[in-house]
Amino acid sequence: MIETVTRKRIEILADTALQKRVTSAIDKVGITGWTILPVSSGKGREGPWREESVVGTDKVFVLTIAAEDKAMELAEALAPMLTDFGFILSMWDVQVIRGERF
Amino acid sequence: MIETVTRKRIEILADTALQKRVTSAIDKVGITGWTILPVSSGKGREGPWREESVVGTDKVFVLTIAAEDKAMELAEALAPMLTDFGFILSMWDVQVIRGERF
Amino acid sequence: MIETVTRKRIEILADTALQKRVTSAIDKVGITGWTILPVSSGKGREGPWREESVVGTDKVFVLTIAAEDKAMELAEALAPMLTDFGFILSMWDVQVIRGERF
Amino acid sequence: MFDAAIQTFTSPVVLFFVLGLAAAFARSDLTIPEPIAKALSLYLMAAIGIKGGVAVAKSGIDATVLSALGAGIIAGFTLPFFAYAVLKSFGKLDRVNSGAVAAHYGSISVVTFVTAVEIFEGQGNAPGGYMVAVMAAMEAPAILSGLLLARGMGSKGGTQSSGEMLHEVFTNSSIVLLLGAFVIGMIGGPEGFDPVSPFFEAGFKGVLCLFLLDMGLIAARRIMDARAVTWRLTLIAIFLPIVNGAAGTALGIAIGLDTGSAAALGVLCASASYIAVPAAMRLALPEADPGIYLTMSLSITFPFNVLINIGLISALAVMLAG
Amino acid sequence: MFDAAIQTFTSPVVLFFVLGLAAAFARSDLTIPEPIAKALSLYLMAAIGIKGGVAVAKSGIDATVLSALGAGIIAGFTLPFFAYAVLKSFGKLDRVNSGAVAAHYGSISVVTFVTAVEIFEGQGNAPGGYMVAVMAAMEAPAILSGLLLARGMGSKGGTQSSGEMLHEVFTNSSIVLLLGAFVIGMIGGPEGFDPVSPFFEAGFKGVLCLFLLDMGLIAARRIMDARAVTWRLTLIAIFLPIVNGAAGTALGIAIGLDTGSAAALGVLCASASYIAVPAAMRLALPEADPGIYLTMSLSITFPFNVLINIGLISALAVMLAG
Amino acid sequence: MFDAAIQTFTSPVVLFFVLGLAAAFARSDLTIPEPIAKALSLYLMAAIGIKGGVAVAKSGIDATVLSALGAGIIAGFTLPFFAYAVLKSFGKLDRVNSGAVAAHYGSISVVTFVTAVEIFEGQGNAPGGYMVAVMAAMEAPAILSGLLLARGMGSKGGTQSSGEMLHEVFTNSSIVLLLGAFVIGMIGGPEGFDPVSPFFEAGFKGVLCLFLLDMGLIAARRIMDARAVTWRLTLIAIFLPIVNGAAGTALGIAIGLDTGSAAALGVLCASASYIAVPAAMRLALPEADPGIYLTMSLSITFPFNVLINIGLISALAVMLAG
Ligand SMILES: Nc1ncnc2c1ncn2[C@@H]1O[C@H](COP(=O)(O)O)[C@@H](O)[C@H]1O
Ligand SMILES: Nc1ncnc2c1ncn2[C@@H]1O[C@H](COP(=O)(O)O)[C@@H](O)[C@H]1O
Ligand SMILES: Nc1ncnc2c1ncn2[C@@H]1O[C@H](COP(=O)(O)O)[C@@H](O)[C@H]1O
Ligand code: NA
Ligand code: NA
Ligand code: NA
Repeated sequence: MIETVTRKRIEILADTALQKRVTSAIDKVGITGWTILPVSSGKGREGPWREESVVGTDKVFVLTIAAEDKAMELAEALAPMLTDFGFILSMWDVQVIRGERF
Repeated sequence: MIETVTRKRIEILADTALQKRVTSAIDKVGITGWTILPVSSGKGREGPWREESVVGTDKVFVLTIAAEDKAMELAEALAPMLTDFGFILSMWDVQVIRGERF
Repeated sequence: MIETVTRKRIEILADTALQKRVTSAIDKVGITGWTILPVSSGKGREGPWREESVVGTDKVFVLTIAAEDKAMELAEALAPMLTDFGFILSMWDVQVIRGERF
Repeated sequence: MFDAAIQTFTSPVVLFFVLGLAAAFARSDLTIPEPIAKALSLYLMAAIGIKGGVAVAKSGIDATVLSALGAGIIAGFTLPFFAYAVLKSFGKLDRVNSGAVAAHYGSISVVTFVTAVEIFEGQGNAPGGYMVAVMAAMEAPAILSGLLLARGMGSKGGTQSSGEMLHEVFTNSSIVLLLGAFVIGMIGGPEGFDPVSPFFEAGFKGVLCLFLLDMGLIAARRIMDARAVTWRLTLIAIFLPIVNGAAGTALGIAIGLDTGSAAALGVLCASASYIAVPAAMRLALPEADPGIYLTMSLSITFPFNVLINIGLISALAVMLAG
Repeated sequence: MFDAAIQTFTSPVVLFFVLGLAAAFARSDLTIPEPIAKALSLYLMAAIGIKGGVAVAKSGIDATVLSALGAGIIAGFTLPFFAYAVLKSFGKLDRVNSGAVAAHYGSISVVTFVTAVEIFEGQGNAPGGYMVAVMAAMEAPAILSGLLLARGMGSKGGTQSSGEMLHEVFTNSSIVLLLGAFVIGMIGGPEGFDPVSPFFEAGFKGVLCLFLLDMGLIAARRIMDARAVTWRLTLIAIFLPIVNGAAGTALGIAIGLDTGSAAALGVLCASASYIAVPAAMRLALPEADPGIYLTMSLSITFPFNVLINIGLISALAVMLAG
Repeated sequence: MFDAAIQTFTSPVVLFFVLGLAAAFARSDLTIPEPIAKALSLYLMAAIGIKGGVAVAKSGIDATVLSALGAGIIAGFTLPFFAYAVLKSFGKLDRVNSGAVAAHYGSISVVTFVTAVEIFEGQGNAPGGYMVAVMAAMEAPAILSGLLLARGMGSKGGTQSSGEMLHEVFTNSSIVLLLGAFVIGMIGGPEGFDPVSPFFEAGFKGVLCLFLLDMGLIAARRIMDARAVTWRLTLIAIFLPIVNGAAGTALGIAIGLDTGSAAALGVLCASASYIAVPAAMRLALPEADPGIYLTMSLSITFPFNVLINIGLISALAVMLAG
C-alpha cells in the first residue's frame, strides 16, 4: 500500500492587495510552495464585502502545506497581520503522498 | 509560542441561486462570518454540471468557521436543504489563531 | 441530534489540461462525485505559475469525498500522476451528513 | 419556404450556433469563459432594451402596441394550461414537473426572439420595436400559471412566499437590465441613442454570433449528459413550439399586427424560457427536476426553434398576411 | 443651469448610472461579472490615454499645457490640507483617518472625469486633450500629502518604506495603462490611431455606460451596508466637492484655460479617488478604516459629482469665462 | 529596411506589446483578467477565420492556394527535423526535450501571423486570405514529427494513444474556432459577412492591441521567472526564426506566391507555437520540461519575431520578389 505522511495544511484569507506579504512570509519560513484560490464574497464583523477589484476590495485564499514546525513558524510570522489587516488563518492535519516535497 | 484554539470548519456546496438561504442560516445561528468561493464544475448522482450562470446552473462553496456547538446547530438547520436541493456539507476540526473572533 | 459519519476528503491540484485524467480515475474507483474549484496562481519547486489559459498553464483543484477504502484506492491510482505531472494530493477526515451519498 | 430555410442557414448567427453544436458533439474543449458568457447576455439585454425603447420613443404608444401587449400577456397566462395538459397526459409527467415545464413554455426565450428578429429583418419584415416590450411582459405571467398548476389551486405556498417569488422574478438581472435599458432608450430617444449606437448597434450581430456559439455548446453538452428526458418529452418539446408558434402568429395577424410583428409574437409563444423561469422554479418548486425542464427547453426546443421553426413561422406569417 | 441638468439626465451614460443605483436599491441580483468590470476599466484607461496622447501629438506641448499641469500638481498637494482640517474639526475623525480621507479628496476619479468630458462635449465645450495628462499628474501628489498628515511630519514610516509605496503607486495598473497608452498615442499620432479608432473611440461611450452601471451598483450596495459614516462625514463628502470644484474651476480660468478645460480642472479637484488611493492607503495606513474612505468617496461624492456637481461646475465655468 | 523598422515601432499593435513587456519588467501589477485574455484569443480566432473564409469565398480555390497549402504542410513536417538537430547538438538538450521544442518551432503562432499581416497590410503587401487556411494546416504536422523524434521511431506510445492525441489536437478550441469560422466565412461569403463585419473587422485591431499587451506581460513575466533556459537555447530561439523565416519566404517566392503571401509563409515558418503545441506536449510528452519550451517560444522567439524578424522577413520578401 501507498505511504502517506502527516503535514499541516494552512489556509489564509487575505486582501488581494496584500497577498504578497503572505507569500513572502511563506517563502521566508522556507516552505516549498503555495497555491492561491479566488474568493468571491464574504461577511465578517466589519460587514459584507464583494470581490470588486476596481475598488480593490477583493480577497484571496492562500493555501500552503508544510511540516508542523514550519507551519507553526509561519503562523507566528503571520499573527501580526491577522490583527492589523483582519486576515483569517486556519490549519489542520492532512495526509499527503510524496511527503518529501513538503 | 502562539496560542491556537480548535474550531469547526464547515463547507457547504450550494446552488448560487440559493446561496442566500445558506448564509441567512449562518447569520441566524449567530456565527460571525462566512466566505464564498467560486466552483467551476462537478459531477454527482444527478450527472455532471458546469458553471453556466446564463442558465443558472452555477454553484458556490460557502465556508464558515465556528465553535462546535454553533456548527452543529448550523448543520441541523441546513439538513433539510441538503435533502431538498442536493447541497453537500462537510466539516472538520481546525486550529485558528485569535479564536475569540469565531 | 443530527447524525454525521466520517469520510475522507481528498483534494488534488492538477493541470487543467489533465483534469480529465483525475476525474476519470475518481469515476473508475466508483466514487459518486467530484467538484472542481478554480485556482489562480502558485509557486512550487519548479517556480511560480499564473493562471494563463492562453498558454495552458492553468490549474484546478479537484475535490472529492469518499469512504476511506475508496479514498485509499484513489490515492493509489493517482500516485503515478503525482510524480509524472507534479500534481499535489492531500486528504483528511471530515464529518458529513447523509453519508449514504458518499 | 425553401428560400427561408436557405436564408436561415447562411446567416452567420445561425451558423455559429451550428458550430457550437458541432464542436460540443465532437467533444472539443471549446468553451466561452463563464464571465464572458454572462457579459454577452447582459450586453444583449441592454442592447435589445435600448433599441426597443428608442423605437417606441419614435413611434409612440398606440392601440396596436397596447393590443400586442394584451395579447402577449394573455398568451403567457393561458399557454401553460395547454402545455400542462399535454405534459401530464401524453408526457406522463407528475403534477409538479408538468407545472414546472408548462411555465417554461408559456414564458419566452430572449435569444430565440433576437435571432428571429435578425432573420425577419433580413427578409424585409422587421417587427415593431414595441415587440421588445411585449417580450418583457411575457416573462412573468407564465410563472404564475405554472405554479398554480404545479401546486393545485389554493394549496399551501411551498418553501417560499409569493412575495419573495415575485420580487425574485422582477429583480432578476435580465429583466432589470432589459426594462431599464428600455426606459433609458425611451428617455434618451434617437438623439440620446446616437453616441452609444456604435457600441450597442454595430456590435450587436457579432455579439449575438458568439452568444449563440456558446448556446450551441451548452445545448449540445446538456443533451449528451441527459438522462431524464424520454422520447415522449422529446416529441412534446417539438410539438409545443409548432402549435404555440402557429397560434401566436395567427393571433398576431388577427389583432392587426404587421407581418413581422405577428411572426415575432409567434416566436415568443413558440419559445421556451431557459433563463428567468428555471431560476424561479428552482426557488419555488425545488421538487421539480431541472434535468427535465432545462433539457427540454434548452437542448430540444431552442435548437428546433432557431434552426427550423423560425423559418416555418415566418412562412406562415407571410401566408396569413398575404 | 436648468438646461445643463436636463442634459445630464438624458445622457445615456448618466442614465445607466442611475439604473445601477436603482437596481441595487431594489435588491436586484444584477451584477457585472468581476473580470468584465476590471476589463471595462482597463479599456477606459487605455482609450482615455490613447485619445489624450493623440490630442497632444496634434496640438503640441505649449505654455497652456504646462501651466495646467503645474496647477494640477499644486492642487493635488494642497487640497488634502484643507480636507484634513475639515475632517478633523467638523468631521471628528482621528488623525490617521483624516489623513487617509484627505488623500482621496486631493486625488482624482478617472470615471468622474470621463463622464464630465462626455457631458462637456455634448455642450460644445470639449476640454483639451492635455487634461488627460493633468489628470495622470494629479493621481500621486495627494497620496504624499495625506501620508504626511496622517503620520505627522517626520514620524516613522509605518509598516512600509516610502520607496515601496511610491513603486506601488507608479506601477499601479491603472496608471501604467493610462500613461502607457498616452505615450503610444503621442508616438503613433493621428495616423497611428486611425486603424484602432473604431475600437477605442466608437466603443467608448457604450463601454462607459456599462461601467457606470456597475459603479452605480457598487456605490449603492456599499451605502446600504455602510456603518462607519456619520451625518457629519456625509455632509463633508458633499461640501468638499462643491468647494474644491469651484476653486479648481476658478484656478483654471485664472491661468487662462478655455471653458471646457477649466471646468475639467474643476471636476478633477472635486472628484475623489476610489481606485489608486484606497490601494495605497491599505498598504501604507492599514490602521485607517476602508469603510470610511471608500463609502465617502465612492458612495457619496461620486454620485453627487456625476448627478449634480458636474452640471454646477459647467455652469460656473461658463459664467466665469463669459 | 530602416523604414520597415520605423513602421513596426509606430504601429499601435507593436507599441502595446512593448508596453506589456515594460510594465512586467517594472513589476507593475497590470494584468488582463484571465477570462478576458481567453475571450480576446477566441475573438481573434473567430475573426481571422471568418475573414479568411470570406476571402477564399471571393477568390476561389486555385493552384496557388493548393501549392501554398502543400508548401505549408511540408514545412510543418520537415522543420522539426532541422530544429531537433540543432537543439540536440548545439543546444545540448536530451532527446525528449529536443523533440518537444522542435514540435513548437515546426508549428505556428497565430498572433505572430496576425501581427505580421497587420504590418504587411500597412506596407501595401496584404497576404492572400487563403494564408489563414495555410496557417491552420500547419498547426498539426509538426506535432507528429516532434513526437516521432522525441520517442524514437517505432517506440511505444508513452502514456497516451495516438488516437487520443490527434483528437486532442483537432478538437483544440483554437483550431475548432479558427476552422469553424473559416467555413462560416466561406458559406456566408461577403454578403453574409456584412452584418457582422463591424464586430469582427472594425474591432479587430483594437482587440489585437489588448491581446498583445497581455502577451507582452506574459512573455516578460515568464522570462523573469525562467531558470531552465541556457544561453545556448536563447541563441537557438533567435537563430531558428531567422533561418526558418528566410527559408519559408524563399519557398513562398519559389512556388509563385505574391510578396505578401510569401512573407506570410516566412512568418509562419519563423514563428513557434505557444498555444496548441504546449497543450499537446503536456499530454503526450509529460517528461519534457514546459519551462524550456514555453520560455523559448513565448519569451524569446515571439518578441524577437514581433519586434524584429517580421521586419526582416518583409524586407527579404520585397527583395526576392523584386
Ligand atoms: N467565521 C468566519 N468563517 C469564515 N469566514 C469568515 C469568518 N469571519 C470572517 N470571515 C471572513 O473574513 C473576512 C473579514 O472578517 P472581519 O475582519 O471579521 O470582517 C470576512 O469578510 C469573511 O470573508
Ligand atoms: N463525492 C463527492 N465529492 C465531491 N463532490 C461531490 C460528491 N458528490 C457530489 N458532489 C458535488 O455535488 C453536486 C451535486 O451532487 P448530486 O446531488 O449527487 O448530483 C455534484 O455535481 C458535485 O459537484
Ligand atoms: N507546499 C505547498 N503548498 C501548497 N501548494 C504547493 C506546495 N508546493 C507546491 N504547491 C503547488 O503545486 C504546484 C506545483 O508544484 P511543483 O511541482 O513543486 O512546482 C505549485 O506551483 C503550487 O501551486
Ligand atoms: Na413561449
Ligand atoms: Na480631487
Ligand atoms: Na514555425
